Amino acid sequence: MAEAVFAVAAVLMLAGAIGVVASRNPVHAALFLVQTLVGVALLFILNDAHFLAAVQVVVYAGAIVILFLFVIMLLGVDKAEELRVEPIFGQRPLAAVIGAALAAVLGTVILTTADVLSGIRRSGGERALDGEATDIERMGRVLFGEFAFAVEITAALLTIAVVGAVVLTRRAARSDGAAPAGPGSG
Amino acid sequence: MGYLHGFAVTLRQLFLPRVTTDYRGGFDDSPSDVKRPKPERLHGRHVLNRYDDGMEKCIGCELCAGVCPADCIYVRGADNDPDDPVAPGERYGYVYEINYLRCIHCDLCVEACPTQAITESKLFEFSFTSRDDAVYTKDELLVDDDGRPRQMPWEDWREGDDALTSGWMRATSPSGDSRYVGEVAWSGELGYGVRPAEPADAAEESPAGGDVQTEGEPGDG
Amino acid sequence: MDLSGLTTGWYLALAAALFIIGAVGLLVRRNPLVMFMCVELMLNAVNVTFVALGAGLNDVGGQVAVFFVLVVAATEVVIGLALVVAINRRRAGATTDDVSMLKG
Amino acid sequence: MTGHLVLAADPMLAGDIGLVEVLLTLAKVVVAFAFLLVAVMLMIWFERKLLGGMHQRFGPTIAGPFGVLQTMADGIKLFFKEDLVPDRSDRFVFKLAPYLSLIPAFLAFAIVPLGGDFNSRAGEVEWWGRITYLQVADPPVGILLFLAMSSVAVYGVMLAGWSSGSKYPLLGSVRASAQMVSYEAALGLAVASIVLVTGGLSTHDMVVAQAAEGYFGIIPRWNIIVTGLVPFIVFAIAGTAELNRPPFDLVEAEQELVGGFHTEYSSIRFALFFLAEFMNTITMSAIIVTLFLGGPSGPALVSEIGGFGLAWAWGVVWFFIKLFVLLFCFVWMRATLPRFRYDQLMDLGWKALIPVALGWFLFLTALEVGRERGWNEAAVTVVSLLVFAGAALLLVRAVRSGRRARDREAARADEPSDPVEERA
Amino acid sequence: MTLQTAMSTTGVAPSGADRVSRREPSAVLRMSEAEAAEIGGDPDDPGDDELVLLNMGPSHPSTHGVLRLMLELSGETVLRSKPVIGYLHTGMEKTGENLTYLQGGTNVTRMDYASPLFNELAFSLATERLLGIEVPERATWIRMLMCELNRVSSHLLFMATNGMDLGAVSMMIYGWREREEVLRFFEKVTGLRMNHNYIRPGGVAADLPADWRTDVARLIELIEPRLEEYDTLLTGQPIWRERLQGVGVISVAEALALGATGPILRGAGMAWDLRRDEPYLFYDQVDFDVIVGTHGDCYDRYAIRLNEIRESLRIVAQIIEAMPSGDYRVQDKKVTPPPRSRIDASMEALIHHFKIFTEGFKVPPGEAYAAVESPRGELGVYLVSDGTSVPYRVHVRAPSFINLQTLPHLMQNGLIADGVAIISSVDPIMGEVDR
Amino acid sequence: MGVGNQIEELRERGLEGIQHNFMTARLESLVKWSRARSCWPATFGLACCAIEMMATGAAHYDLARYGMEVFRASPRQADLMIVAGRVSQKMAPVLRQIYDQMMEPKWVISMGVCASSGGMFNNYAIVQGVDQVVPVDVYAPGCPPGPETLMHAIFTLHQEILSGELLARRAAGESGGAGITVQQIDGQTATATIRREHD
Amino acid sequence: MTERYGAPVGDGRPSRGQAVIHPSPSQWLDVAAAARADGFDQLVDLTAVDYLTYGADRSLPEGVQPERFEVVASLMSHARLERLRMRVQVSADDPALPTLFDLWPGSESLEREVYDMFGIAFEGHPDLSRILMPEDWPGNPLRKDYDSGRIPVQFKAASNVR
Repeated sequence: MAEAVFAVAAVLMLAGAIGVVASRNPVHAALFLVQTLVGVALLFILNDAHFLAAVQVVVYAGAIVILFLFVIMLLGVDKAEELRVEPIFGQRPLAAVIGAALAAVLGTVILTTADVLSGIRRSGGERALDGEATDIERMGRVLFGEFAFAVEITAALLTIAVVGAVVLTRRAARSDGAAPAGPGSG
Repeated sequence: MGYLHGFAVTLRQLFLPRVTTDYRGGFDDSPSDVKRPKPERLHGRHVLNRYDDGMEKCIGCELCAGVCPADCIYVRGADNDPDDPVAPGERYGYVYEINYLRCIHCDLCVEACPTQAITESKLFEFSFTSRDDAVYTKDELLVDDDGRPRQMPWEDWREGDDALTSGWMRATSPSGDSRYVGEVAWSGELGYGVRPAEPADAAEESPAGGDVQTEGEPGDG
Repeated sequence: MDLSGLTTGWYLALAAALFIIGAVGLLVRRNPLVMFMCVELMLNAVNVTFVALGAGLNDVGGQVAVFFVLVVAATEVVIGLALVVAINRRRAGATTDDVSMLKG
Repeated sequence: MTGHLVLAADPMLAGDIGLVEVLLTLAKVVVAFAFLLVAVMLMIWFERKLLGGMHQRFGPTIAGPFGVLQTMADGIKLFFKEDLVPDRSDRFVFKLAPYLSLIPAFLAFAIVPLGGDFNSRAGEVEWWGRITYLQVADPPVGILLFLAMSSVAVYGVMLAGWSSGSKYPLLGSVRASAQMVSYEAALGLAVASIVLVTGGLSTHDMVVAQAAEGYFGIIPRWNIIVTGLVPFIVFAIAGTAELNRPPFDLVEAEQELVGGFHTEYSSIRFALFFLAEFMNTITMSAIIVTLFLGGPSGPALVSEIGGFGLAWAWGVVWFFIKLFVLLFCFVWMRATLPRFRYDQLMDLGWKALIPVALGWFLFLTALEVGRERGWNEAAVTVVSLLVFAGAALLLVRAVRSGRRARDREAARADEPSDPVEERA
Repeated sequence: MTLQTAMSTTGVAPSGADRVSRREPSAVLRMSEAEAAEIGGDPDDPGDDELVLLNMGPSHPSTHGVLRLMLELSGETVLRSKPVIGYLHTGMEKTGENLTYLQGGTNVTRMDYASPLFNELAFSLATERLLGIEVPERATWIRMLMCELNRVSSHLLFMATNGMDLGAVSMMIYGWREREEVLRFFEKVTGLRMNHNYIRPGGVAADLPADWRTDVARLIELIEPRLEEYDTLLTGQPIWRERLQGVGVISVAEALALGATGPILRGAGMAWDLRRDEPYLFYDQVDFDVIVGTHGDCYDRYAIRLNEIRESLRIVAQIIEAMPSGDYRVQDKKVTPPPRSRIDASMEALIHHFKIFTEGFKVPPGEAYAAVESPRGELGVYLVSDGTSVPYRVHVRAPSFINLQTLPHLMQNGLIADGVAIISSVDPIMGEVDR
Repeated sequence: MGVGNQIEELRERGLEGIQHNFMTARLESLVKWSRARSCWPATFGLACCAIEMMATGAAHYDLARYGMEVFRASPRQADLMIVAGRVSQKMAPVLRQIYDQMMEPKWVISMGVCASSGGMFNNYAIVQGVDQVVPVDVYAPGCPPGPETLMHAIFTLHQEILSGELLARRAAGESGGAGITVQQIDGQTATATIRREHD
Repeated sequence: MTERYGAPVGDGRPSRGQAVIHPSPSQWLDVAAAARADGFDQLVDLTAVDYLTYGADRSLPEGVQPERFEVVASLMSHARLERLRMRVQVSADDPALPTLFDLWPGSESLEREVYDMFGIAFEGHPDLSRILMPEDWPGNPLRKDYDSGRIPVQFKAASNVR
């Protein structure tokens, strides 16, 4: 069963990813991105990361892509992009070459080390995944124990991001004071 | 918390009786299909009346057509056959048509008619699916041999709608002279006889022809 | 459940493919918003790797890392999109079409 | 490395999965889906009937007995109405959007416990020798699934407006989705309070926790009381806004300004939006019942008839009664309150609900921590309340000064006639 | 107030050829529809990207019928606006030149269909002024009774539509519900629910029915407690106040300069009511208060109308007491047809009857203007007669038409959402605006 | 067998386009029933009649009994256009446009004499009968028609929908036509005209 | 009255309860400004009459030359409870008047209506365009030589079109 789910998730993911890259319309790209994200969430579930799967949907699909769509609609850049025109000369062949090279490197690595994890020590104790606690409890303990400082820093980072976004999108003082309130301005 | 007071108001309505009249156009066999009771003076669909002896009241004088602000009445008079008169007097209404897609029910025609030939029934529940249906000819307007209005298939007649065909006329003298208010001022109608005058407020202290100068406390009817 | 056929390698291969598609997209596309999306694709590829390796190593650390990646991705998108909006405002080109769309 | 799937929290699925288990699960899905559809049908009818009652009129009476088939008539009519995909629309997305708003509504409903005996056996029922819950799924992330689904539901609204290809629906949909996204934050924070007192995300666990012995024997241990009413109020208001229901139905009612996102939709696609809207209402009510009102828990008045255990059915009855009360309140609210203006709506969300929900969550946390560490409970309460009040005061002042600054800015921009200033 | 302030506050720039240009800083968007179709997307126009032209209407999903508004927006803020009217133009002034004074009532009554009796009253008063006749006392009191009840029904209509526009679903139905009760009384008296043709030159068409006192007393009893309910439901509702207070503000000077009358002028703080200040009928014999606002915002206009219902009911209660008996039409052979019962008896009466109904009555040449305080403000009728029985010119000074001029000013710098509340609070009846 | 196909066919070609068997006959009557019982009006209030139209929707008359309180602002979702009030020459194109935006099946009630024929305003400004602009199914007389009259018109329409006569009649017309053209005396012709042989 | 505005403005004889003055077109704006300064703070009404087919005696005061059009403005002084009617003769050849917009902005729609219905232009009006009729409508409906336009009413007996 897991293989089947994996296959479905993989197809969803890759098809979505190709869609993101290939679709001419940014809104379609965003929708394909959502598809990819759902595929990734499925993979997370397959790996027992239920909490992450839910968070992936809430944060990625519910906030990040929505934000993308907001900006697309706000700026009205939802016109289809002319894909045939090449922005910089030689960029596409270069992209192909780089892509192929990357594929080759990664493929070689994976194929040559069929089981990448053999010989590496498996974790135990609090960070072990096969304990009694659910994945949420485990994550909670680790996050607020071992990584407490990192969490604090992320909080600061988020605050800075919000302030930055507000400052960036704020218009110069005009008579019309009220900018349309969106999640970005909150 | 002004936010919450309003909730009591809407909730209270839930326990009041419904004010809806469950009218269903007569297309429904439901017993609850009732019409709202209509006031006497309502301006509804017209009828052409007959005298007690069956003669038509219309004399084809075209006053109604002339006074109609919407020009919705078409009348042509013709001379009576002296042997078989349709109406008393010399002339009668040979053609009488009302276009209900023009009629605004202002009842000036009723006020203008010198013989009370045209009056309005209490029927306001009718509608047409073609323009031709809306033009009522004399046949359709004229009361039948019992003095009752003819009922067209697209009209929704109910008990009593035909009873008060001259309400507005009885309410207007039309001179507005209080001496004449409450006085029977028209001839008898086929099927109804002479209808009593409308019990008017001003006339109560001084019945027909009484002295209007006396100022009194009119009663509450 | 026995998942003998489904080794961590599969996940890694899948992640690699995703990463490559994202990278190529980043190079090929010129719409800044779509480029951002391609970055998201690459980040997601990394996330898959983290979770799969974490599961393989029986370590919750992989998931914790993904959590941080999510936060960083959100931050990056917020700032990035704010920049796009600000730039678009200055250029005042992209919205004029919509003004004309409003007629009628 | 073992991956068991989301449904696994149900005890029935913990062991071997055979034909009976699969059939039971399928049956649950079908029953829940049918229930939801019937409930939507009845809800639309009930709403129109009740609104009629509050206006001293009848409401639908002709279609079926007491007009109860009214919704069906609407549905059939819409199904057979001419369909239109506007020329300027994005055809694929235009067709996709209604489903994007319908499916999340149903998926979110899957985590609601509909019945079960929570007095003696923690909501479990035993059918054909299998012990299971009366809910389609009880994923360990439970309530997060609801939040995820409500964030996905935004796509339906947003894409519907965008794909219509004209400006009015687009503006309407952007507004609607901005509203939904903003209120989701308040929604999430209110849920956090529940998660704090329950100690888990599973909806089933939440109901079990609420079914415990109450205070003084009569007052139930429902979260509405345990969390001190505030999260309930926040959740109810944010939920109403999330549903775009009156008094937050800006997009629906200000057609003359900004057409609703479904302006261009007709026929069956519009029916799907209609369906989704009411499905969401029911799902939201069911979630509120689960989170705050004890779900299906309640006393079993007659526990069995003729040896057939009926204790679980009482759960269903209680659940329905609670659901009905909530739906009544939704309609009542619609009948009573005038509509908000857009900026008031945003202010309410960002400046009132989110801070209050956040503050209250911190307050509850303080109490929890204090209890764990054995601090003096009264002192903790007083101190936290003081901090809460102080923060609220600061917030109010910040909002005021912000508004003043904006007014000044606006006044500078156009000096001669600012009506508000003239009045002052 | 000086002229300069009147002009500057309405944002009207002094003369100059270029002031029709789009960039002129007034409240009104001076642009024809053809021009409007061409602007937008002008790359050479700095700041053009932020300005948006938006059309509202003319098929407006509310009672305000066919009002169309062109709005120039910056974001959600209305910079300038322009009401585009004429979608209900009926040619009533032209039609009025073809109908006799007797028929004229049927024409004018259809202008302001929310308060038809006021139209008839103004027309009748103007005709009577030309004729130089005095109307009997009872007729005058009947006119007052009917008009005050009509004011009640008209304001109830406002309450309903205002509620509807602001999303108070129940208020809408309640307003209609109470109005229906008043209409049923009208139907009993005049035979029609609307467009009565009841008040005519020389008096009224028919006497009140016998039991009118009980009916009216029952109406008062029914409506007064309902007004308290409205107070609870809306006036005390914070959301309602938030949406109306401080929205669409106008000052007395601005209102006067723009010609506004009625609740708009009173809402701004000027106690001006023709019933009190230029008494017609017997308004000097009844006791009532003129309701005045202070801020001139939508809330004031709402409150004024709500309280005017109370005042009207107070007047009606006094009319019940004061109603004398007597004639309900002037007894002037020239104007009034003979009594019906004399038609059969006297040939002279029959000829008289024919003459009145075919030709109508002749009105001395000259011109006259008569104004009444309709629920929307000063409703005036200007008649020019050339001595025939058909008016040479019928002009109606329609309060809605003129009050509509305040709309651009009221909406300036407001949000679009406020626009709905503002239009609703001006309460224009398009039949009267377009005539 | 093939009910799915039948439904598709129904949706594509309308009720008249298919051969009836027992199933489809039942289906057809069900569809007619639903169309009659759920006839959503488009908001198209113009003048006095609009006031009466709304009064009809209010408590004393309550159109909600027939499931008709759902006034749709978007013509796409409306089934019935009640032309309530006089249609001026300036308004006629707008009216036609909204009618065109409505989806089939759609019906029109011409409410009041002004909409039906211009009523007492037989002049330059008013379109003398809205059937010059859109095809009218039911005319309601009166100025304005009382709520009962409007209800009668609506119920008449429901009857027509139930009996199916209406669609057949419409189909018989050449282009679902709009009645007759009238040259107005001052030379102003009606704004938009679809010609149909008048029977 | 004549003295108050310093212009030969007719006899100032009250007509049915209201004072009337007859400025000439050239005096129109000055008299209006004087009235404005004199406390007439509101322009209540402004309309026109086409005297093309007027059958009776115009009864204009001495020195006022009757013309085809007459523009009538009605003023109100709220302080003195006084109304004043200004009637001005406008010739058919050059139907134009200066606008009162700068004195009473409320004249805006009224003047547009007169322009629309009578074709009398108001010079200096900020937006003189049709207000009630469609923008491309030919003719001015309220002129007496403009036919009111009617079609025959449909009857069965009469052989009309409808």
